Amino acid sequence: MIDESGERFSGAQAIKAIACMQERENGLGGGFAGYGIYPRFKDHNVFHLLYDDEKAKESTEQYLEENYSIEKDGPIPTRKQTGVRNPPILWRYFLGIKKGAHDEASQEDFVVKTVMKINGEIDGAFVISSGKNMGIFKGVGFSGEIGKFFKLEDYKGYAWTAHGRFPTNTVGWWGGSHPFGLLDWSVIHNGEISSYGINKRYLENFGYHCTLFTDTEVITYLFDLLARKQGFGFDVIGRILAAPFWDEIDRLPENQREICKALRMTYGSALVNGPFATIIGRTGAIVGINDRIKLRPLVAARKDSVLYLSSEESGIRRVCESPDKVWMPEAGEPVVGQLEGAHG
Amino acid sequence: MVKSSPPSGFLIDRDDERCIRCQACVRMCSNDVHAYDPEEDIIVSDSSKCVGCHFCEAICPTSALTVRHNPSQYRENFNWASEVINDIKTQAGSGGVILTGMGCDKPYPIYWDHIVLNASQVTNPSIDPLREPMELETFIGRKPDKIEIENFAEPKLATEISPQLELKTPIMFSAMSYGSISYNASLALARAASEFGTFWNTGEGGLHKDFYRYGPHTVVQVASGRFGVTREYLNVGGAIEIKIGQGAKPGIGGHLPGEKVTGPISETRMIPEGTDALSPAPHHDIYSIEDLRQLIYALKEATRYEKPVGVKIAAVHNVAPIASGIVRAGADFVAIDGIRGGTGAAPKVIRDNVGIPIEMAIAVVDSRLREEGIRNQASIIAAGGFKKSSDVIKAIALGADAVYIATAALVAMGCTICQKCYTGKCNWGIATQDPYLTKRLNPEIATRRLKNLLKAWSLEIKEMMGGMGINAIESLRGNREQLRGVGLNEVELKMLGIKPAGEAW
Amino acid sequence: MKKIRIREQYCMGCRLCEIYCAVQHSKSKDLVKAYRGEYPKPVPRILVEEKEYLSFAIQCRHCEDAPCISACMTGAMRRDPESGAVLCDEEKCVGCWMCIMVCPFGVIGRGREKKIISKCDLCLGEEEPACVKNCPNEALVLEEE
Amino acid sequence: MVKYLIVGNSAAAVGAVESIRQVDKDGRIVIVSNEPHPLYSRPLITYLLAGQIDESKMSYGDPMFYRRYNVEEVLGKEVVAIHPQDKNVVLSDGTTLPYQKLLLATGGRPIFPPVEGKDLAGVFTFTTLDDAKKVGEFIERNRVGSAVVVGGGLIGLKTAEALIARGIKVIIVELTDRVLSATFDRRASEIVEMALQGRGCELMTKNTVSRVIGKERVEKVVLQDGTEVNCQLVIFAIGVTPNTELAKRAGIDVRKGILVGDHMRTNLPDIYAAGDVVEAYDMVMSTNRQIAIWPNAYVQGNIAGFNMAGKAEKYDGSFAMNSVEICDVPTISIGLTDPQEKGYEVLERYDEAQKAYKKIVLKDDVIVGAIFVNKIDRAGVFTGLIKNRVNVRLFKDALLRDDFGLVWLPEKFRKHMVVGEGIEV
Repeated sequence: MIDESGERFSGAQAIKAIACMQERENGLGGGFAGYGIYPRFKDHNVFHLLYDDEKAKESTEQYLEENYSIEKDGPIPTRKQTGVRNPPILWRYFLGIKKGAHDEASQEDFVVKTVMKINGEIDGAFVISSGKNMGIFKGVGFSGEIGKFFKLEDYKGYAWTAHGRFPTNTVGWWGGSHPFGLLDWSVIHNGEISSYGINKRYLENFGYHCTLFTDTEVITYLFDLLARKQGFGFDVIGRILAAPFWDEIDRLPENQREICKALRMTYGSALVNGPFATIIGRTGAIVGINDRIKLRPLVAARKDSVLYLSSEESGIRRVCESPDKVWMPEAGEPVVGQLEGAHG
Repeated sequence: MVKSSPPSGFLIDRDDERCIRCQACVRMCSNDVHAYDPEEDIIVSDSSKCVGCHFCEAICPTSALTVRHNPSQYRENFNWASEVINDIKTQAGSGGVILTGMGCDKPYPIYWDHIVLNASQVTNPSIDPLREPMELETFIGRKPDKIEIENFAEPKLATEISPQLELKTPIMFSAMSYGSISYNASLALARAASEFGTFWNTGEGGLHKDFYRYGPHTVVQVASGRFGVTREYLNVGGAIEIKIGQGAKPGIGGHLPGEKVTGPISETRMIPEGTDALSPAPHHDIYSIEDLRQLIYALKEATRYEKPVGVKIAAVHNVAPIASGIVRAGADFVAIDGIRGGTGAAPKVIRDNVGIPIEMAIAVVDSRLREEGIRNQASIIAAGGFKKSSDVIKAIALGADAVYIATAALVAMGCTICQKCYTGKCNWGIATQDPYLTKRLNPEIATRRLKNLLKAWSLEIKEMMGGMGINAIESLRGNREQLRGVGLNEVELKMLGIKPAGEAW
Repeated sequence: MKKIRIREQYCMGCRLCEIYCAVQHSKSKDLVKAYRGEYPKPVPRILVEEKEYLSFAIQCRHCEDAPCISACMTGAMRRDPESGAVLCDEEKCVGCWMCIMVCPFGVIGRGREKKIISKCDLCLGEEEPACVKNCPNEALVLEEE
Repeated sequence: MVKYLIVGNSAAAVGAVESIRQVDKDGRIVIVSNEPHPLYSRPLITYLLAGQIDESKMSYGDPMFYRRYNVEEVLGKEVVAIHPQDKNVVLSDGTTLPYQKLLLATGGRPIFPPVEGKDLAGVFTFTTLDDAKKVGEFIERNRVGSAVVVGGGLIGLKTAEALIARGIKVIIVELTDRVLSATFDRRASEIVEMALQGRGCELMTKNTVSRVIGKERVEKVVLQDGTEVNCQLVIFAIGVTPNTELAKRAGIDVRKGILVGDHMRTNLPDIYAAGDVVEAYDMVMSTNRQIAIWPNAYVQGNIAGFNMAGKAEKYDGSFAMNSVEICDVPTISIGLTDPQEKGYEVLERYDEAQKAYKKIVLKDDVIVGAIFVNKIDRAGVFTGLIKNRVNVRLFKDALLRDDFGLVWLPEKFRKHMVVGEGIEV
């Protein structure tokens, strides 16, 4: 949910909404992303890290110190929950970019490279979020308990996404829970992507290495590639990830047809094929999108300046008894909520 | 000594109880195997002339004929197999190269049969292609690195898209020249491709004027012999393919014997009637990659950059770097023909011993182009022994954009792969120019059957895709996660870039 | 009416049309029995003409202006009002062969058993004429004219 | 009101009825016949005599033929006068029948030479059903053992064959030196003669009957050369002459037969003529003449009928041809078979063992006539070539082949015939 007016609200809302759909999860993963939660450090990249052991922490910190100025760090606050067992070391860092410490043209690319490096090369360390003024909180357990575990009621954000998991492809582990994050991207995803193999190989062309074997990771990188690097708006990204069918394209007006055809031809390998309902968050916006034949549920609702996206209407009604409008987004049609004055 | 020539490979059994002496077999066999003896009122069959094409069997109204393998063999010997002995005998008699037709028939591993496909279970729904759209549309040609869209009042495509071939199914008909196959066979391929929405390929024999109307669905080939290559020819086609090599005979050129160069063929090829049509082994204007680049751009210039220009090569050891060079030389597609690719005539020793399997070639070329970040710059068309829809879908999952089929198309038209194409006596009316035989191939029937084949394979591909939960072919292309190897060693798996069966994502 | 169209360019001269025609008009209607058991041997009502590689099967054209009907002195040769086919009433035919004399296609023959003529009846009652049905190369097709 | 009045009831009448009804479904059609029998097939009388068929099979087509076409038959009455100005005819019973269109299809009648003794019982001509019945009854009643047939033409031979079939010894007396001399050449005649002789028939050529002798019934005949031949039956079959008297009286132009134009119209308005009674165009001879054969009569009647009903159709002309099987020897003769003048080319082939004879007569590379004996299959192809005046120069060598057929014809003509590709021929 996002309040487009920029009004920040407590993470408790998100916990309440997701917890009511507990039927959809199996206790092997839950998580949240909050935007606007670190207003004091809004220019720092906040790294949320999971460590299996101290050794991993040491190696990671060594690397971070070399490349960043660590403004502040410390454990992520948690409280004990019976359903949340054996948590790893959870640490967060507020990082500033060291001048001259990188040779990448863009700071963001450098951050991506860092995340790739830590996740790919340092055993037992995993970056779960790395954006600015946002954070991802996730773990193994039911989503409601995870929310409480991370004391999310203490955070306030203008947008929250939440996920309860029923993992199939990868075993339930803390890093594998949703949301998946990179920079300020967060992705929660209900689906199974049959095009994973080619999406992954396609992303490799652009330097993204999928290490997690999760669709979520792939979708995150695709968004990063298409939105951040290639500059497409959410509508175009929708037409790439959930491309319209050829016979629909044939019925479009000439200029639209040309564009859609070119997109499909060029970005065919980025077509995300298979059932999914995904909510992507980034600074100032969340986007909900379904696969091209809407094989997974996605409901949207609005109340005043708040946009809600959920697998089930019940989740929305739980936190907003009488929305102004409730609707089922079409297959492949992105539903965008963004802060007033912000641009997708 | 007693002249020792190899025995026929076949025996003809005639069920005399069922033979009604209608003599259809007598009239139809171009090898004069069957003869009617009016005195005895019997039909005698001389098996020694039989090539095993089974035409008589097909035509016999009472199913009185069975053509079977001649059980008379030499003493069993794994090393000195009958084929080896017979070849030696033949060469001891002729002193020449042994010619043959069709593709390599030696038992090299067929990797397709060691690769299995994935299907959805529980976690994602499979898609029923009869109820849901299932898209096989494929585009052959150079794709841009990225798309730019101008967003003024109306969004407008700002990126120029290179010419593309649009295919309704990722299956095309591979090069077979008019000359190596009959007019009717060519016509059927042209019609079926046009009506179905895919492409056929002229091979190196030029394009008969009658077929110009199928030009938009024709890949016109430019081979070392340059037969029938004119500005008009280049412009009438939908795409141009420079033929460097052929899977059945990498490293050597084509040879159409003079007897097959009849009037219309001489006209199409622009060579005198009755003369042998010999294509040199190399293009004599291509001795290096930069020469190839010149030819590619010469052809693009000649066709005002309106048509994709591709290059066909045989799959050989260095196929990946060669393909990369070709893409960098400006080709819009690379066609790769594996060792099992067919031919109308090739020296047997070359057909059976030169080249590499197409499976490996696709895998290494696709990977190489991706590694170099140029995979989008050209499409990959794989050729050489595609026998079933599962081969096609596996090729696409390995990384091909489309496949070329030729032998399978001929089989759809009646061919039984007797491998005697080079004799010009094809009883099925395909690989012949003999007017007694060519009329046996009714192009209407052949067109129908070719379209049926395309339809059937496309349906099967859709079924398999649906099973995987994929409804657009581009989500399968290069999606090697959908493949698993069975019975392959680690090196082979690595080469193919696939995981062994049992390994999850 | 539905007529048989001859496509000489696809006739390969196998003569299976003759075989199947004869069998269709035999007693047993079984290929092997008709040829190996019946006497006299069944006679086809279709004829394959051949000259070098040109061949075609021809049978009664069921002409609109049929000279055989004009020439038939007994009225045996008549046009079937339903199908439009030119048929011979075998009860009426006395074997004067006037129709053979006037048919420019030469597709009326003399029967072997009785003195009556033998000609294509379009296998009326069957789904398709036997020659059309069994032509392996569709050199004969039944088409509405 | 009679719209269409047809005088005569055989091939021409049938042809006319069929075409009139194609154009005019309802206009009243009346046929007047001097014979008492409803429509029957006249050539079948020899088959009836031979016992090959019975009387129930004599009808033309099925007995419902005229009923289906809604045609009225006035039987056993003769038309005795035509009044062209009043557009009516007078019948032998005095009634008058008005017409709008009149077709004269009066046919021919047998020539009965004025021979002494011709009125004795047992002397017949043989052209009608009544003749056949009378002869049949006479044979039965008098247990006829031998008969003389005068005339070795078609009717003579068919009659002789019928008598032979009834176990009667037959002597054929023919004025010329061979049978079928009008339509056959010598070799063809010989083959037929051998067949007749093989059945015990005796042939006396260059001869004719000059007297018939008997008390009440025939006992013998005396021939021109004085030979006497015992017999109980004499049948005169020396030819037919057109029944033109009625037409002549009405002022219609007549030469040997009634003269008609392309549309089978006579010189008088609304009066048409067709069949054996007319002289029409002979394509081979390039002249108008009488060709008294069934197919011609039918086609002429058909053309006349179309024109009577208001649909203009032209008669292209015809030529002589005949198919006749004598004693199991089938024969077909077409057009000019035995030219005596110069300028003709003859191709022939005779297979002694099978007694199969094929002869083609050409003029300027166009076929003008043909004979087929014993092997008559596909003779019609030649009829077609004659009719269409196809130049055969390029495939002349093939004409005599057993397998000669359409495949040998020039490509365009062949395709027109076989594939139906349209060229006007």
